[in-house]
Amino acid sequence: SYRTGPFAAGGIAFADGYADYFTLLNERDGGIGGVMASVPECETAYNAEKGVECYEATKAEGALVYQPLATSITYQLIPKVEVDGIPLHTMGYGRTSAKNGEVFRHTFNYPVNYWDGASAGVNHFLDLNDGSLEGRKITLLHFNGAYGKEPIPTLEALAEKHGFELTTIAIDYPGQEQKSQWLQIRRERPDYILFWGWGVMNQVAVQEAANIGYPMENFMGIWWSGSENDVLPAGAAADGYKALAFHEMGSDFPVFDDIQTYVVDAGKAAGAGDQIGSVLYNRGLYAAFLAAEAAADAQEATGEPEITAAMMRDAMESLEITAQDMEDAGIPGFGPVFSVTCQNHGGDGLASVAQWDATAQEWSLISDFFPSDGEVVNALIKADSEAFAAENDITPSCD
Amino acid sequence: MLYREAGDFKTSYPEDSQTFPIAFDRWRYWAVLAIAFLVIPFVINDYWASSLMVPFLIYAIAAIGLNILTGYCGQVSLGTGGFMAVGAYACYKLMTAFPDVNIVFHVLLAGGITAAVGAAFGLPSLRIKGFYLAVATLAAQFFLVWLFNKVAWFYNYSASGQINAPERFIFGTAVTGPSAPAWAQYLVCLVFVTFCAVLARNLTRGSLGRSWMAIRDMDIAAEIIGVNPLKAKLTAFAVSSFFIGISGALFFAVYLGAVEAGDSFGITKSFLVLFMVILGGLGSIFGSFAGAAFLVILPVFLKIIGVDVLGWPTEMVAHLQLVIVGALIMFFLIKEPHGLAQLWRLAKEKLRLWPFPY
Amino acid sequence: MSADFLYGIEVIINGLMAGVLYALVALGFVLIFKASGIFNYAQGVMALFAALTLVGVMEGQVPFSHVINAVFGTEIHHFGWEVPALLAIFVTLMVMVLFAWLVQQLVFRHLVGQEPIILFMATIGLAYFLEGVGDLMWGSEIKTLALGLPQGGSLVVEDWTAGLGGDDFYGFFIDKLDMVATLVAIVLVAGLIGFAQYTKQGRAMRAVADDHQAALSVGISLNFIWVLVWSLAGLVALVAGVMWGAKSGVQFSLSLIALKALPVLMLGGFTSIPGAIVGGLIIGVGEKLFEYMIGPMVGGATENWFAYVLALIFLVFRPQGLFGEKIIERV
Amino acid sequence: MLDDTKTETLLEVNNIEVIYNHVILVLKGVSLSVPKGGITALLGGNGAGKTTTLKAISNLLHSERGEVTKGSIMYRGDRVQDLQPSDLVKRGVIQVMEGRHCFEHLTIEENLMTGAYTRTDGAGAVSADLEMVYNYFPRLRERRKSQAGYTSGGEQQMCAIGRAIMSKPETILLDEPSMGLAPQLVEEIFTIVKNLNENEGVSFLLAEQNTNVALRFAHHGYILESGRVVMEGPAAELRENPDVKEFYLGMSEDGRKSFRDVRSYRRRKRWLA
Amino acid sequence: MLDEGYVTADGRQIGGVMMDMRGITLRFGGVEAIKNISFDIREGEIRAIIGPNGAGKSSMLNVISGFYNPQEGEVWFHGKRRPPMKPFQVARQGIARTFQNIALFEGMTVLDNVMTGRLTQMKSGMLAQAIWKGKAEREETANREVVEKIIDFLEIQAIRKTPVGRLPYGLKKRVELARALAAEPKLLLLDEPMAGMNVEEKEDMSRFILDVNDEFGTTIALIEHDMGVVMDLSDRVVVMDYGRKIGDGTPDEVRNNQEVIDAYLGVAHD
Ligand SMILES: Nc1ncnc2c1ncn2[C@@H]1O[C@H](COP(=O)(O)OP(=O)(O)OP(=O)(O)O)[C@@H](O)[C@H]1O
Ligand SMILES: Nc1ncnc2c1ncn2[C@@H]1O[C@H](COP(=O)(O)OP(=O)(O)OP(=O)(O)O)[C@@H](O)[C@H]1O
Ligand SMILES: [Mg+2]
Ligand SMILES: [Mg+2]
Repeated sequence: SYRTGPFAAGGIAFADGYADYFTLLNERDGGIGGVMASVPECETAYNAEKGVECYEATKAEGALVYQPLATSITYQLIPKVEVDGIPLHTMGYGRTSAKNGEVFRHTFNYPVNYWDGASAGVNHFLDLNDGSLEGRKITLLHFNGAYGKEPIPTLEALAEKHGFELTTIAIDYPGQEQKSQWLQIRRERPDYILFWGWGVMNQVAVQEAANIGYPMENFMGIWWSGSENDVLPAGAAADGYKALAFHEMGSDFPVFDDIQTYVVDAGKAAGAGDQIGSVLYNRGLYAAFLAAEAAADAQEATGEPEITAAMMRDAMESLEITAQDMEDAGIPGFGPVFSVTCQNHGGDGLASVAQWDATAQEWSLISDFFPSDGEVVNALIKADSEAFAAENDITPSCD
Repeated sequence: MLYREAGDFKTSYPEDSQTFPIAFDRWRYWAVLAIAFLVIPFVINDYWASSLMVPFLIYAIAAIGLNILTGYCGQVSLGTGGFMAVGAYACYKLMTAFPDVNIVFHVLLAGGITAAVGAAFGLPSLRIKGFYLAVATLAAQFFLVWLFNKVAWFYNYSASGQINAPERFIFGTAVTGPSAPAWAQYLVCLVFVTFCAVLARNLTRGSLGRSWMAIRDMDIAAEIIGVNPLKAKLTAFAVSSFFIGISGALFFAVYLGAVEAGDSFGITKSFLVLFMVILGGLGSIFGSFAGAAFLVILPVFLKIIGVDVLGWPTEMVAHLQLVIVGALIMFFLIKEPHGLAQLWRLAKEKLRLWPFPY
Repeated sequence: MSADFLYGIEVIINGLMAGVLYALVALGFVLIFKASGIFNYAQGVMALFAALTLVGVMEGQVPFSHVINAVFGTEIHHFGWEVPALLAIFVTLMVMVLFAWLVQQLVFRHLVGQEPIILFMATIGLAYFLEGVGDLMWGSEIKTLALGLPQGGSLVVEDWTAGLGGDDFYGFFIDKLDMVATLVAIVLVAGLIGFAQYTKQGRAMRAVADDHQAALSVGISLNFIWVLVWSLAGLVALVAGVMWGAKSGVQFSLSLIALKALPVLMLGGFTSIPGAIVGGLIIGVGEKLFEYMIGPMVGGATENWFAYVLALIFLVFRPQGLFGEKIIERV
Repeated sequence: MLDDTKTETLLEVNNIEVIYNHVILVLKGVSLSVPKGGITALLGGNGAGKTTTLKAISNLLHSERGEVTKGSIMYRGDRVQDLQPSDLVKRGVIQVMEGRHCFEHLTIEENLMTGAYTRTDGAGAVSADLEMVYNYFPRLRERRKSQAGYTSGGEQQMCAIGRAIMSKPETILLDEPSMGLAPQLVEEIFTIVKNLNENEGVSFLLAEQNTNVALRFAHHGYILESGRVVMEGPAAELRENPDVKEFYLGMSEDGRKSFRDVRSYRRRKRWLA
Repeated sequence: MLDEGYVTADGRQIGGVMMDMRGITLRFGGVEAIKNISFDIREGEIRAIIGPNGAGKSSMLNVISGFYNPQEGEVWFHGKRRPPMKPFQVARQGIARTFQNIALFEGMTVLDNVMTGRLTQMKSGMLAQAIWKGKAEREETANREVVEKIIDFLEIQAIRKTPVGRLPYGLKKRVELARALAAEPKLLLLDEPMAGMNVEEKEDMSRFILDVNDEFGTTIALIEHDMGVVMDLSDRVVVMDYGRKIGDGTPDEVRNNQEVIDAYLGVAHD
């Protein structure tokens, strides 16, 4: 996790959610299948070297799954986990083409990835326009780095398919000054803006959009650009801003009562306890839930309470999240229903759209979970993962 | 009693200008080398290699490089990160373009390419001095990182802009890629470090080194007594960048295996290496090692104390770590502005005089 | 007038405004450099720290509550009161003065007469330290600065100028916050110039910058002068922190604005207060225009490096910056 | 000429030891005293420790990593070793440092004004003194608006002395004022020193290589060698001492000897024997 | 006209003109530091430049060593007009100097400082130096021998390995002289070599200067304020005042020149 450094604000909530869920399982249920879960946390400050250091330091302790929460660390770990045989879960980030489990045996990125996100965003705009974006202008405003550049090929493919005009505008790290980008947007008046930002870039972008009077409902961020942190500094002006999501918002779920009772009141909360119910907290919790489910599956499948990384991997590869699973965990309808296979480490790419309500100060989903354009996305994934396989002498296979 | 110059007479000038004029020093360094080459490879494991030894050795190369520029030639540079990136990307392009050539040559060539780039960015140093130059080198830092981010050719058009080190072998053992054994990675870095240190030592004791130091101490006077400032500064930039390029190449290929320019070679890297040089001691090769060791080990050590021993929340430890590292840096600078190397020298000087106080 | 031309003008105007914001940060550097030859890298972090403190005081946060809670297992966060903005600003200023005093007593007093690079490194150490302390003290989540500064494009200006171009032109966009910043900057700069040139302390400050030893020998107390300039730099940091914090919320990234200020400094000259302003304006306009005209051709996001390269080009012709004191080269 | 025994002692240095960098012992027990209203000369070859002594007195050693490890320094009977340099200036002791040390980027006039930094007696008195300094050094008036960094060595020396005068001191520690000055100017500066001493009652402690001039103007002298005082006495006596004559004044039995004659000539210092 | 040289009072033969300054004018902004000055320096002579502070003496040396380019006038060296060149190129023509405010390389030892004086003589390339063994080492040794001779000559053996920052003033001056000599110059420029020295040390310095002139036949131009030294050592003296030349000739001529007495000496020196 990273609770320090430029992206601390996002890192804290996620880490709290992740840790609290496991604490809850330990406190309430006595662990997973009777085995206490331990969640060692390393502070990486979003820094690749520290990530690697952490990985090396902890892998010998029998780690079951890694959740690095930074795209760059993911890239370093992908080859390492193949050798060490430990699964890596990059939920909604990381290397998109890792969805192809034939090439990336140990890397999982269910339930959604960036290319799904790009496609989902376009789908949403399609919905708003009765299925046609012919002649519309869509601008991708993105972080000038690996993360921000991920959606470009997908969007280019989609632009061709749907006949909209795509422009991309890059913002360099850290993105405190975006005047020129927004003046450009003001001049060109795109119909829609898709936004791939992280950290301070988000807050400034939302603020600047408000400043130039851009209609907020046409401005949509990826899920990493859609937390309370991103919209609060802009105040009322942020009302109506949208962001993609792949899980529910708010604390209106039974699990939160349990967290209050077993974790917060017991004084075992990971952080200050002030993040509960925030978007990123929920995301951390959701990630923890998925990991816990896989672990439980592994125990079930092998009949052994003490599972190994290899068992964990196999369980992740056959993971199936049903409505019942979520119900049992106290989070009914929290995320999409999906399943993982060896060919598909990325789930079904179901995403949803959330919108910010500045008066109520809360995010809420305004759509169901809907699929991405699998045709476009999967073709791209295939191409990219095969290129990787060729470069690294991997024979794609499923056994 | 062992540590005396007296009785250690030199009868020729070459002997007098050798690296370690005092016999005891000489023996000690041979011992260190012997341990480094003959003992450590057999005991090292993944954790030690990848979180301590390999980064230490790689940073030591970068620190030697920067020390040549800043410590010997007096030109402060904040572009180290950018130059490491040049080394890394050059190495990547070479590795993928000529997969059959041994990686050692790729790394050396990457150093050479970086040297050329460094010399080009060194040109303004003829006019610009001191902190103005330091800030100007940031232009290199930001421009290079931007370039590697923008021009897809550098990362072979991969979707994410990351570069990944393919697996390469030396004498049949993998040294890059995920399955490279720890000892091999360590040994490769060690060989390069030794090579660089010897090179740096030779260059700094000869006429080139003296013209660098002359420029550092007083550039006008140096020019008037016959030092060509253009040549001195550009060679310093080139040599320094050569080392930094090698370290960037190793950093990418051997240590991390995958990098993204903005993330791994940002300005924090420049500062980190500069810290190593200053804490270690400007104008001292030993200091480069000391500084690198100090700054690689310290955070790991603090983390172990804070998280594993005291059991504090990681975030608090991380913040405390910042506080402690910051405070220690200030403390050291106050205690001994000339770095760990100077502390070492003073200790030796005392030892030489021992048992007399002065 | 054609819309394209007018948009160009708009870019220039906005560049000027952005430049003022850069200059605000650069000013802090100039003050300290002028008085002590210290290149204070911590200026950005000081801005962050000042803004954090301001928010913390206003909201009645308990300092170090995270640490206290973690170590003693307590659950305290707020004092339960809110402090009015003006009082909070005053308290923050006092904190910055205290900070200045501590920095002087504990660090720079012991480094008198050291080489500039050593001092520079010490300020980076200070930056780390202060960053850690700021986070421990107030927590690292994003905070909103509610000083009630106006924000958003000025409709008045927009309506007024909309008629200038054809249908394609929507009128000039000028951010109200930028206008406030410009005003504040003008006042600040005028005050500081007056101080440095025409007061005894200002003269002493410049003397100290030239030769520490000689300054000591004529009875100037380095301690006092340095505490003074660090306090002034703290004030400037607070202003910068407020202006930038209003845009983006108060958070770690505020400390990175130092990087935007460096090329400004280099261009204007490290020792010149007016230079900081002029440098800021040139950089602001230059980078915005470049991004506007050339940016799209090379893929954009040029602002980070362009400012540096622009400054570098200027420096090749004037090695001491536009207004910097001439580097005296004699033998 | 002043009578040593009657006047009050202003400054008293007692057996001090100074160490640089924790290892280099430079002063090995130096004692001297400066009487009120006197001109005391501190003579000695290069590296004898004159500068170090002066810096020890004005507390400027600290920033050079030097420290006084033994002995005491008293001014008007108070121990002043632990004061800040600026406190010492406030008490009326100011040093003109060796090698001029003007503030390069300030103009000559600004340089002079910094001298008045510690004064509290109003702008009028300060500008009167400024006028006085300009009268002593007309050359400075001509160049008052130039940056000190661009003035010649001699001008800088005048500036440094003028700056010290501006603080209205009681005691001036003057380190090698004649270095690099034209002969005429050396005379002038010493005459000014003498005037200040006689008219304003300023006491001087003067480190000098130019023994000839120094002994002509001083009342009392100390000769320092390798960190020890090897000889002291009234200036007139020192001038007559044969060793001093030979080694510091460059005189042989038969008047001044030529620098061309030094070739094959070896000397021996009697007091070291 | 003394075209083919002259014989000095103590019987040394002085050669033809080596350095000829013709109508030199040097301005800094508004300040005219040197105003249309011409003079020459002859092979083998000791030439002094004197004058009040700020007269432009150091500036004149700076013109000779190429650090300042005069706005007007020509510099002739060995009978050829010298085009404007960089200081290091001038140094390579065999002109070495010392500085008024010592300009030693503080971070280096005495030995290294003196060795820098030989940089103009050292030719081995970067690669050779990186490898060290062989060419570079031989060259280093050869040059070291020259330098050690100079160190012996100036009697600074004892401080060979001391960093110069720690040395007292007088020794620094001597090291600076050593550095200049190491270049084996044809023309040696000394800017106040004896400032800040006592008589004993001045005597030593005088001896060195005379020996250098004698043994190596080096031509010397020196600036000095000690009239005793100037009058005793130099063959001919140029006197400057406010950038103008007010006198030029043998010490005796100069010392009796009324203008020189008024402007500089104050009283007639014996
Ligand atoms: N900063 C320093 N560090 C180490 N040694 C020093 C330092 N400053 C002076 N010294 C040593 O102290 C001794 C005395 O020096 P000092 O400058 O006091 O002599 P001085 O009598 O003033 O000589 P001079 O006439 O040349 O000015 C010298 O040997 C010198 O090398
Ligand atoms: N780089 C420069 N810029 C401006 N003015 C200068 C510069 N160098 C010298 N001067 C001026 O030129 C004049 C001559 O200076 P110079 O240093 O040559 O004098 P000098 O004869 O060597 O005097 P001194 O005996 O005091 O050393 C002085 O008035 C000085 O201020
Ligand atoms: Mg002295
Ligand atoms: Mg001069």
